Amino acid sequence: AAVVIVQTASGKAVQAAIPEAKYLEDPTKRPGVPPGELGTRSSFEKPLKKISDTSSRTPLQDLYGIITPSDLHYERHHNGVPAIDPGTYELLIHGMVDKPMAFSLSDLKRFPSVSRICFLECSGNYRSQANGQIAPQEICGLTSQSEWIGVKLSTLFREVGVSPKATWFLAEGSDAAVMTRSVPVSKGWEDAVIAYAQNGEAIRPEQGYPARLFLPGWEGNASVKWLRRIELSDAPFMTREETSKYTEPVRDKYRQFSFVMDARSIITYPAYPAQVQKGWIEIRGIAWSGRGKVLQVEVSTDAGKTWQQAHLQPPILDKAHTYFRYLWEWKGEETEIMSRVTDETGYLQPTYRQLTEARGASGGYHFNPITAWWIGRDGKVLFRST
Amino acid sequence: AAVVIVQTASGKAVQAAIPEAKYLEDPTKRPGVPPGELGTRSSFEKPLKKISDTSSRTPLQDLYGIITPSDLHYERHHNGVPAIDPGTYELLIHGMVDKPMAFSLSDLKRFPSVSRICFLECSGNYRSQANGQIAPQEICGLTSQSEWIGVKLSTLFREVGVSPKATWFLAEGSDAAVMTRSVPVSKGWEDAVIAYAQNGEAIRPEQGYPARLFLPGWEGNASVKWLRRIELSDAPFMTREETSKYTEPVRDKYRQFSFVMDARSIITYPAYPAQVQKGWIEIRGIAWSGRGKVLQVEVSTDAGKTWQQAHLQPPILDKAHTYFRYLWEWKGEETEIMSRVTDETGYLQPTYRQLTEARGASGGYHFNPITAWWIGRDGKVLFRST
Amino acid sequence: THQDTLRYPRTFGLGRVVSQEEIRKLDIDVRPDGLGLPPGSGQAAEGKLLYARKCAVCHGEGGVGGPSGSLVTSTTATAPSPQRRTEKTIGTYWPYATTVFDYIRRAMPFNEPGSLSNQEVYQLTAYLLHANGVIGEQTVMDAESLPRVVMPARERFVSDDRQGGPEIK
Amino acid sequence: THQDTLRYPRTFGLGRVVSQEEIRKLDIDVRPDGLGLPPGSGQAAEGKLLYARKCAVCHGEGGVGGPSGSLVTSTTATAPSPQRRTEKTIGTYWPYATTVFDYIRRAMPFNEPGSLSNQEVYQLTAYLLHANGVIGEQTVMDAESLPRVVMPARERFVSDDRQGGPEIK
Ligand code: HEC
Ligand code: HEC
Ligand SMILES: [Ca+2]
Ligand SMILES: [Ca+2]
Ligand SMILES: [Ca+2]
Ligand SMILES: [Ca+2]
Ligand SMILES: [Ca+2]
Ligand SMILES: [Ca+2]
Ligand SMILES: [Co+2]
Ligand SMILES: [Co+2]
Repeated sequence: AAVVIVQTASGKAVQAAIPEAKYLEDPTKRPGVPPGELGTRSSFEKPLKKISDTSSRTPLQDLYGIITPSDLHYERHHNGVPAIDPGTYELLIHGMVDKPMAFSLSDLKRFPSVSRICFLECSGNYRSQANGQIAPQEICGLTSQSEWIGVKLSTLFREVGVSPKATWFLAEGSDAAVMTRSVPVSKGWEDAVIAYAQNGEAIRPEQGYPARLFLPGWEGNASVKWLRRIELSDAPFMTREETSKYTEPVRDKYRQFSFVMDARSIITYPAYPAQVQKGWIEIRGIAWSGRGKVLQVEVSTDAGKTWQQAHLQPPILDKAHTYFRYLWEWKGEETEIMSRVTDETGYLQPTYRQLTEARGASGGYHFNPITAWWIGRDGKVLFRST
Repeated sequence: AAVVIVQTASGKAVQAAIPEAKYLEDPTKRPGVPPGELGTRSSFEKPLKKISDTSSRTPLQDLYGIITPSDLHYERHHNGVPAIDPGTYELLIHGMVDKPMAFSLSDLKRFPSVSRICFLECSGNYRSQANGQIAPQEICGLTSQSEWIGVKLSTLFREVGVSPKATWFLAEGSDAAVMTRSVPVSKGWEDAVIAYAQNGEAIRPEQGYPARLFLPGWEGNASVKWLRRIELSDAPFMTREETSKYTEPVRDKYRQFSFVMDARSIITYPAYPAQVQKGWIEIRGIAWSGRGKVLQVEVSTDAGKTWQQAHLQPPILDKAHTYFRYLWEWKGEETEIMSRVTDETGYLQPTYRQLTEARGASGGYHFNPITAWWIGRDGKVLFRST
Repeated sequence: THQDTLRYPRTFGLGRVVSQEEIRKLDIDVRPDGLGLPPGSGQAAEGKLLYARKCAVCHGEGGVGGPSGSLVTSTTATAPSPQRRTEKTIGTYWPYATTVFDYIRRAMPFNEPGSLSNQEVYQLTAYLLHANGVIGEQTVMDAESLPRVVMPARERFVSDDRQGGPEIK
Repeated sequence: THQDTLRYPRTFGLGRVVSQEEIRKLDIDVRPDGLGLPPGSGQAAEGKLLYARKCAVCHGEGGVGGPSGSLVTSTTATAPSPQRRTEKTIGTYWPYATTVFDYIRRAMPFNEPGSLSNQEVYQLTAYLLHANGVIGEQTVMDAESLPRVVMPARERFVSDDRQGGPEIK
């Protein structure tokens, strides 16, 4: 099929008549497409999320840097994306407060605002595959990064007068799952945000339009989208999401309220399905921690025998995907490459084996093992478990 | 007209049958739209660029934070957006070099990469209007910010062996204007980038797909888009763009090669066409400088008589839009509010009067005056020149 | 950013105070201590009929199997039907009985969430607790009795005590 | 990032060396010293005809007025036609004559860029320089003569000397 080269709506009329081959032949010989009200993606580029019934995964292997385009931000929802009228939207805050109040979207936007570039990751973010034919998107594409803008929850807490005795709050969405999670009040005072903007513009519907809770560094599910209600309480509510789901077996126990996302890194290039050629390769990837900044990333090109410091691309932000790079000359030998991150608390990303031994479980939420890429003599790259 | 509430392609089938009013009524009672391969913008949000024959302007008054969504990045081109086949694309580097070479897009991507969040601004970025009915988008919407990713030009300079005698290089685009600019070689060694990615993904067609020159802090026109050729030389080429255009009258002279963008700030809220209400207002805006970091932004709420420090939202990056905020209680009196930035070289953004006096000219390129917003008793906001 | 907060006024004068009546319309959650449970009651037999009509298509006959996973502990876990999550049923993995009520009321049936009456939710809760062997067939579930049900999995739930640092846990 | 460069190999082995022949196809620029000017020549009279046919519709009859702006210094600048940029014509604002050749060859006519032969570009250049009173009607423009044309605006162009700091300039 012929590639559609018409690139802006207003340019359609201009270009439609010109046969494609002619056009691409020498772009200096024909006027191009005039400016448009909205920019376009090149018709030669088709980054797509990988979808399941309940999620869509960011194509990490196709991306560069630390910002995820908003339309490629991963999705995980429990009964679809609701349509919410921003004109009638309100956020109710009640329970253990002096004054139960409702805030319209325009109220929220008028309060002092805050902005931060921060990752959001689903705690179910790990998959493997025995035959190795699995891309970063499928391994851990349930993480994305945006600039999030909104009002600090603490600002609203002051406004309603949260009781000093309140220890938890319930966050409730207005999707068809009426998603609910219990969150410690301390997080609300610390750095929780009611976010209404993402990467410059209104939050996208898939990310909680018109407003969501955003808990920096914490598992995505707790950052309840399409937020309609916050109830202050002196105990957790033990919702289905924090009991039956989003808990993980650890030895003979089930671990609950494991909010913070452990440090993880992944090499996104080279990675399946790329095939590499002999010579210099810049190994690239992202690393992050819900506990603070990335301290260092190490890369091994000899299956974990030795490790070298990767270069961290500034800015190195708190609770944020950090881009790392490591220059490597591949001489054509069969090998395994892998990365491991250390966060500023001193936590070193474990191997798969270390994790399963520590937890007595081979999977579940909050599973963040080092992932390795096997490279064959022909340059083929396949996932390998560690 | 009814608002289209269908928000992802895959959701169309699901929702099309449900009447809108019913749907918006209570989103908790009906399954929402399933995950999609590409996210969507809410149908309630329509941020648009303002177009002319040769440009489109970023809707600064509609945006939050420091990242400009790629499809809202300003455009300025001299004969439209070309369509370029990334598969046959090559960048030629020749002239005063040891080895003239051509690099394919995949060559460029294989070199060591660099990434930075940086503004891009057209040097023609200022307009006013006597009746005050002019929004930030129209005043100075020819500035936008992205994370730019690419290969350092210095890396390619090393590869071709640039002669120590080369002092300038020509950058040439493959658009229908075959845009050309002369750039000092020192900028090439310092921080110029051949950028192929923007905000995570491939550069958009309007921004130079598949690759452009990117000169941090310098006037946008010099960051030649759709870059096809770089020629090293021992003199500038004196192209039409750097003589007949992109030069400015200063007293009895015409100033040329004024590459660096002077520091500018603008309050984006409150701003025309917003209307404000009495009470607390968070004054918000962006400030930046082509000469380095923003040192401070001051805000005046009494027509420039007194100035207060605004809060700078981290991260405060080099040559980057920096978000500022200032909390103000408006008691309903008629007044003028304005912002002024100081950059790390000590340059303080001038008033309109200071600029015209210094240059003996009341406009032209590189015109960066303080802009004021008059606020009437009814809360109407209008542009005022300083 | 601290500096900001210090300069904050006592109130920004935004938002509106809401009445208890308004709150009641949205306040649908139920806590383990029973706070939030509405009037009404139900028994397993009533719930069984409802379940067959509204739930079995997705969660299997008797709560075992079904495309959306089992809700009931099954002794026939090796059966060939797609019995996803048999190891994590209400009987084996849910620490609080109140959560069953809360979740069904807010989210089920999946294709018609929010369509059940409180009475129906009590009945379905009673049915699922009984089918999982947690309560007797005749036990009435209401705002009094439901919070008192002790779930088999309860004792296995522990709160995360990790604080960062080198330990792998 | 310095550290990176230090670790760089002498070459990354990417890209391909190109021949002078290949370069010639793209190397269309012209410098003020004439470097890049092709063979060929032209005079104002030839250019005048061409101009009327291919340029006047956008730049006005005789180079004055027209929707895309004047190219020629006009003494009738108060005329009612839309004479944009009359103050910034080739005669009053262009510091180098070589730029006229370079720009017309690469970018004009706007609707058919790159369609003119070198000979035609010399002719149009001669015409526009003459119409602006810069060269005589008979003067032949070629690779020798064009770089020697001294433009009226030349002496007014200065390079930016600002270095940052408090000065407003
Ligand atoms: C159209 C399919 C469908 C129907 C009908 C349905 N469910 Fe579900 N049910 C689901 C899906 C899908 C999930 C998982 C939702 C999720 O994880 O977000 C689920 C989850 C549940 C859970 C939580 C299971 C767990 O272990 O966490 C319970 C309890 C439940 N349903 C009860 C019911 C009851 C009671 C009914 C009938 C009133 C019902 N369901 C009808 C599809 C259905
Ligand atoms: C269809 C309209 C059109 C035609 C035909 C056209 N031009 Fe132009 N010309 C333009 C436009 C528009 C510009 C401004 C382009 C820009 O600024 O990027 C321009 C700019 C120019 C300039 C630069 C003016 C300046 O002061 O910077 C010159 C010189 C020029 N044209 C010469 C010509 C010649 C010679 C021809 C005929 C061979 C021609 N043009 C035909 C539209 C046209
Ligand atoms: Ca989530
Ligand atoms: Ca530009
Ligand atoms: Ca209000
Ligand atoms: Ca409640
Ligand atoms: Ca090559
Ligand atoms: Ca040349
Ligand atoms: Co968890
Ligand atoms: Co300039």
